[in-house]
Amino acid sequence: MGILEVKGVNKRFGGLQALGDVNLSVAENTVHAIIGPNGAGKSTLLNCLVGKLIPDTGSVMFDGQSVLGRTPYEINQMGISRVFQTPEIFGDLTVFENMVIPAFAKRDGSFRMHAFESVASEKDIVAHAEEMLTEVNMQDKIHMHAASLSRGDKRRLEMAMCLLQEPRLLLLDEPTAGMARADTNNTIDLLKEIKEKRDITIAIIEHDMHVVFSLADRITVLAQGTPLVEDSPEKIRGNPKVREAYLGEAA
Amino acid sequence: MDAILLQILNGLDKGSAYALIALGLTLIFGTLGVVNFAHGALFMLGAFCAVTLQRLLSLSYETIDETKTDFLGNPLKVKTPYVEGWFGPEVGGAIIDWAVPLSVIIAIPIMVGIGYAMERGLIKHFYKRPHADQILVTFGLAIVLQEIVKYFFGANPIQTPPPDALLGVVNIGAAFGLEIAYPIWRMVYFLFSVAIIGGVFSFLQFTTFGMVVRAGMADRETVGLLGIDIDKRFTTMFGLAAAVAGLAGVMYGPINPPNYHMGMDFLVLSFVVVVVGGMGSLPGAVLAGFMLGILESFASTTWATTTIPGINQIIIYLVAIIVLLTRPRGLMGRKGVMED
Amino acid sequence: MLGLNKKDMTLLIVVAILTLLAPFILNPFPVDSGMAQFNAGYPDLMQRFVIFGILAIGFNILFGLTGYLSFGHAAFLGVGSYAAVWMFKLLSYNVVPAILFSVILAGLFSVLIGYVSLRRSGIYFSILTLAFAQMSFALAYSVLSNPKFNLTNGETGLQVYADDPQILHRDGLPDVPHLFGWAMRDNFLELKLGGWEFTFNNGYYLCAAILLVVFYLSIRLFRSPFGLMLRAVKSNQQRLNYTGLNPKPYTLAAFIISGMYAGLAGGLLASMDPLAGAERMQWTASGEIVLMTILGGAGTLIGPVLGAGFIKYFENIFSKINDNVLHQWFSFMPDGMEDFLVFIVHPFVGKGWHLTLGILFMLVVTFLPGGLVEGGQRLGRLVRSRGKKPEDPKDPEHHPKETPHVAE
Amino acid sequence: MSKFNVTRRGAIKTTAAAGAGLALPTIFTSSAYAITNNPTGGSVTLGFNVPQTGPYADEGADELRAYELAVEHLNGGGDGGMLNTFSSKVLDGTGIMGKKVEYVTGDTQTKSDAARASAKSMIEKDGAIMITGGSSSGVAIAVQGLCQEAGVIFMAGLTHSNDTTGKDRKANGFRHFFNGYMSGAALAPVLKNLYGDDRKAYHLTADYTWGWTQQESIAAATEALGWETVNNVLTPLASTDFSSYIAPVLNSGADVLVLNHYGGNMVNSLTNAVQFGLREKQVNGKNFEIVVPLFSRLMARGAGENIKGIVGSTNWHWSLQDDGSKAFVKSFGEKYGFPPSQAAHTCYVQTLLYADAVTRAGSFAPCDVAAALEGFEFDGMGNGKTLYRAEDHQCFKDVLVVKGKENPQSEFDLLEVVEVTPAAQVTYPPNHPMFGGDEASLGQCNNGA
Repeated sequence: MGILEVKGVNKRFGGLQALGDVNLSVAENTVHAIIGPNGAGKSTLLNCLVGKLIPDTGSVMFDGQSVLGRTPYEINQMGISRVFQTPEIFGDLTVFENMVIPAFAKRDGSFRMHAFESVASEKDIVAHAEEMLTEVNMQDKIHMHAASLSRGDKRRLEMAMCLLQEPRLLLLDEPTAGMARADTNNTIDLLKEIKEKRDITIAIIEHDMHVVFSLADRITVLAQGTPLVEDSPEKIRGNPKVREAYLGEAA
Repeated sequence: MDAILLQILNGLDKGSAYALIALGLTLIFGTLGVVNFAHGALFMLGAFCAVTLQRLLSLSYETIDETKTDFLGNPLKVKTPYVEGWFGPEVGGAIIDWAVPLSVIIAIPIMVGIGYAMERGLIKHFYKRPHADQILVTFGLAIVLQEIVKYFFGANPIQTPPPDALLGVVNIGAAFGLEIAYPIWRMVYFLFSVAIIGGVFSFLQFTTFGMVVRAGMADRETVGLLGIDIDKRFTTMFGLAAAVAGLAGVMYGPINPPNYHMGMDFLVLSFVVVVVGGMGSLPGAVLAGFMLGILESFASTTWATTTIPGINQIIIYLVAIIVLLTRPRGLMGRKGVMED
Repeated sequence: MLGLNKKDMTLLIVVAILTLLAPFILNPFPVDSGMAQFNAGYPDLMQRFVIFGILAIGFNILFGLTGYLSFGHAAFLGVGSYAAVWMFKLLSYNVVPAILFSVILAGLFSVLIGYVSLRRSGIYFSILTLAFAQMSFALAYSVLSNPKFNLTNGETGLQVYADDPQILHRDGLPDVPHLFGWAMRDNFLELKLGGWEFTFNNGYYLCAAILLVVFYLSIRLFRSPFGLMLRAVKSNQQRLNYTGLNPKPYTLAAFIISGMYAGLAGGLLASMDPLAGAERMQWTASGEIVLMTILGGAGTLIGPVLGAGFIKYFENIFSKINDNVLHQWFSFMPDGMEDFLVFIVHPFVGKGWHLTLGILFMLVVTFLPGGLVEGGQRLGRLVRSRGKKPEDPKDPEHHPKETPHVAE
Repeated sequence: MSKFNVTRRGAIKTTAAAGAGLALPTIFTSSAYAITNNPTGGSVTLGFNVPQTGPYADEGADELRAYELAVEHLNGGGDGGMLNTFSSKVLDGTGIMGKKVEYVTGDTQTKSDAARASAKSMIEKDGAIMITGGSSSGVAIAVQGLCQEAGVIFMAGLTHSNDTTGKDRKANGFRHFFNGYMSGAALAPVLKNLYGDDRKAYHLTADYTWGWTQQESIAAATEALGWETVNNVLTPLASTDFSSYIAPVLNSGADVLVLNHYGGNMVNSLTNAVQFGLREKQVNGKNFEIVVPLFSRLMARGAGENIKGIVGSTNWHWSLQDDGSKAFVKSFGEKYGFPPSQAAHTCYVQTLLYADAVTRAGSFAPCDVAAALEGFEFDGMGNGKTLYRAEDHQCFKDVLVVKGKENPQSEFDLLEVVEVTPAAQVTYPPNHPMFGGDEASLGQCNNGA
């Protein structure tokens, strides 16, 4: 029984069958990659996991509880964090403030009216945020405006914000999209480091095979909204069906 | 029956002014992404094009009539318009009489020019700025424009009568045995509006220019990638939108005499119309304009006001609230427009 | 001190000094000098500065922090005023129940309007608030003032009549709004120093005290985790959602708080002058609040107060400059020159004050998107880049902060 | 730079200035709101509070012209205008009681809030001892209340609502202008003569206080003649188009339309009514007629041709041929180039009446001035013999019934006087139910301090 169990999920947009009978099981403490050509339904699947879309049929269970019908913030509070394809951070705020917000969310839940104590007086929160920033090597940028960071730093900041909440499942939506080779490698190293340091389950949607094969413990290949095959990286690499449907085109 | 038809006509007539202003607002918003609070002022400027032309045509030379006296007891100065002096009282009088329809001709280039100047001189610096800034700067512009008009024309309304030939009423129900007497000029206004709306839609539908603009409204970046200078065309759209608002104003004069704040009177309503129709949807703007016009007319009837006292005061806003809560993007709005 | 860091404490102290010494600061010119026209230190205008400052501070909590642009905030001001006058009519002229009731009633109204309007965002939210406010105005101006059920007294404005119950009124208490016998409109001190005159008004000091309290509260709120969340709403609602935070209650709370600030301002307005007119609910009045906030600098602490002061100064001082005054200003010049200058200046002052205001808005929005506060910062930077040692900022308007709203 | 802002604080200023600023500060503690109503310097300041922005700005501008003219005449400038025809002869062109008259102006914006703020600023800052002006009843009542509290005299400008000297009357407030009741009383007999006593009237009424009181007055006066009121429809103030209110009139069986509108509302509703051909219609075998109870020439200009033949009432018109009116029209016309409006007239007269009352009372104290105005009878101010009634501070004088002129000779020649209704016919008891009944009271006069 995996930490995330997707069973028989269907999603139609008008005449288009975006997801057709998707079954997926992500085992705890693994890195599970979902790959597939453009339009295979990867993003739709991801959106169904985080509450942005509701599947027409099927179930999505996280740690034994259904996520269907819950809002994104409720699902986050259950322990699922999401990193976006283009980094979604609070651009108007400083790096430090960006880090503090998830810390509050983790401690106080989805809403708390703490309007009179100052942020600075919340010592544990501040310490937590600074510690995390140090881990991702951004302590020198703590007072910069998030919007003025480089793209790589934005990605790292977003990752740090997610990790700070100590999620049980981290969803990564093409974390290296549009990155230069060197940056991609840095990200891979960062993710490896993250994985080594803590018990965390990562589900990653990715285009870049280099990333997938460097990180993944298991891979699911989606094609036209249906899982084609699920296996270990080694097996996937040699699978002729996958080669035909996906890798063949990419190669 | 007659009464209901009459109110529908009234609604269509009011609605055509709303629809024309809302159409221009939507064009500007859809193409440029700018919330233009000065759009009501453009409507007002259009009306004052007619006032100005009327004044110019009535420019007079004075002769002294010794037989009569003015209010101070001095000999009366009789004014004769130059046009009457030049073309004789018959032709000259007719020219003055037709001042409003004639203004349409001069209003088009003037309004396009004003629109062009506004876009190039001011609005273009605000494309990347928050909507609040756009609202504020165009609101400031609206105040400035209306104060300038007030400086030259005063605060009182100024009569711009229709030509004598188009005065009076016509019984449009006669063919069906109904008694529906309706002012001729209001019919003219309605038909004029329909023609303008039709013109704008076919312009967007059937010309290459229109196609590019429509594509740009749907996805600005993609069109930009095709190497089309979309900005230039959008500037022209601003001129077009200004002309539409201006023409709506020119022809509105004979219905209700223009004054300097008529733009502000229409502004809030037109925004409600645009939002009810759905930001960025041209058919939505037209539909909502006519719909709200008709609703307003029916809410004004004795029947409605005795059923719910004060309904005529709040109907438009009530409808706006209900529509927005039940149809989040208005009647025909597109997803993702203006939601941040 | 008081839970503020040093910078904020300095700001609060500066504001406190400025408000408490306002009767001096706003009357810099001797009464019989030509410049006395520009003196603003008389009770009514000073009260207005402070009350509209409170209003703008409250509006800024909503708009400056969350970015939700309400175009109907004047409705809460109006509701607050009506509530206060009704308290005067029913209970007594004591301002305490009046102000409390106006805050509570405005709070209730904002729960209702906020709950409905906040279901939409962007311009849809603005139009919803506008629609609610215009409805309130129409209802107050005519529908709710009919003789059978007269809640607002319509065009004339709600006021206290001799035959009103005033059940708590006792003999010996003033027949005007008062704080336990301390009449709001009285001056406790009138000081004449040489050619200068300074008036110290009871009502003004009550308003000033309340301003300092609510300003202090707003600093605390800006620096609090709650304030941070509100700024996060403005910055990126999507991220906030995916960070496990529900933006709705945060925005609703901000809406209610800012509605209550507006109600407080309305209550104070009625306490200084016990008449509530429907015009203060019109959409143009809401627009004015928006203008104040943006003109001063949305999202900054002091900006809205400056913006409010700026607009009220214009409305009350510029509108009173007539041709007669102009002629006297320029009377030292040769006749032709004098007439020419009067001719040039004439369209912009007196009845032309709207024109000047409109032009100023356009200039400020175009060149100083951060409002007057940004102007002050630029000035500060200019001074520094000239190599001079930056002075310790005494005036918050010239406060050289890097970014106006960084919580540190 | 010259001294233009001299106020009643003048004396203190001069003494203090002599002490060259080094003198010990003079400290007054006072519980007073207004400063003493006793100008001790060489001049006296009046506050002219008129709409300078908003839809009534033109009317406000005309009021301001009249005030400037009045100040000029009081200070001995110009040709003296009505000072020469006024029945009281105490004003001699040396200002008021020898003090030069100065003035400050403010913008009411036609909003009661703004008007009060501007009046307060004139009282508190400029030391104005009398406030006058305004172009709407809401503003007049709001400012009148303020002046009562502040202890200064308020001389109302254009305000036509019964309430100003009815249920909202104040001891410190005075109105020269006529009111809704008087319009009704003056119009009714003329309407009967012109249109007969068997008429069905349809009222369109601006949905706010002034509209209601006028509608009530006109309906009462016409019903007393035998007319029937078929319907009364309230129209929102913000209406710009009245077509949907006019259309039902056609099928209502009414043969007279009464437009209880003023300003922009009046111009638009009248224009719309004429547009819909109401005036060419025959109903119940009679010509359909339109009545506009309160006319204003400035606004009539906006209605253009549509005004022709329409009957209404007005406080005063420049074409009157009495000596007072002629003198006023002459000095106003020569100064500004066009004839004055009724708003200008009432404002000019109010200023003169105030100056006269102060002089006769020999005091600036509001209660003394009020006493001098109460029951004051005068003539030579354009409306014949006039009484400032003591009980409600309303002037009783002849009311003009006018009609839109068919063949105007000039752009100002829009109205012709049909009848001058004598004051006796429009007089009502001070406790008339439309004026607050027995409960209405002026209250105590307030001298300030």
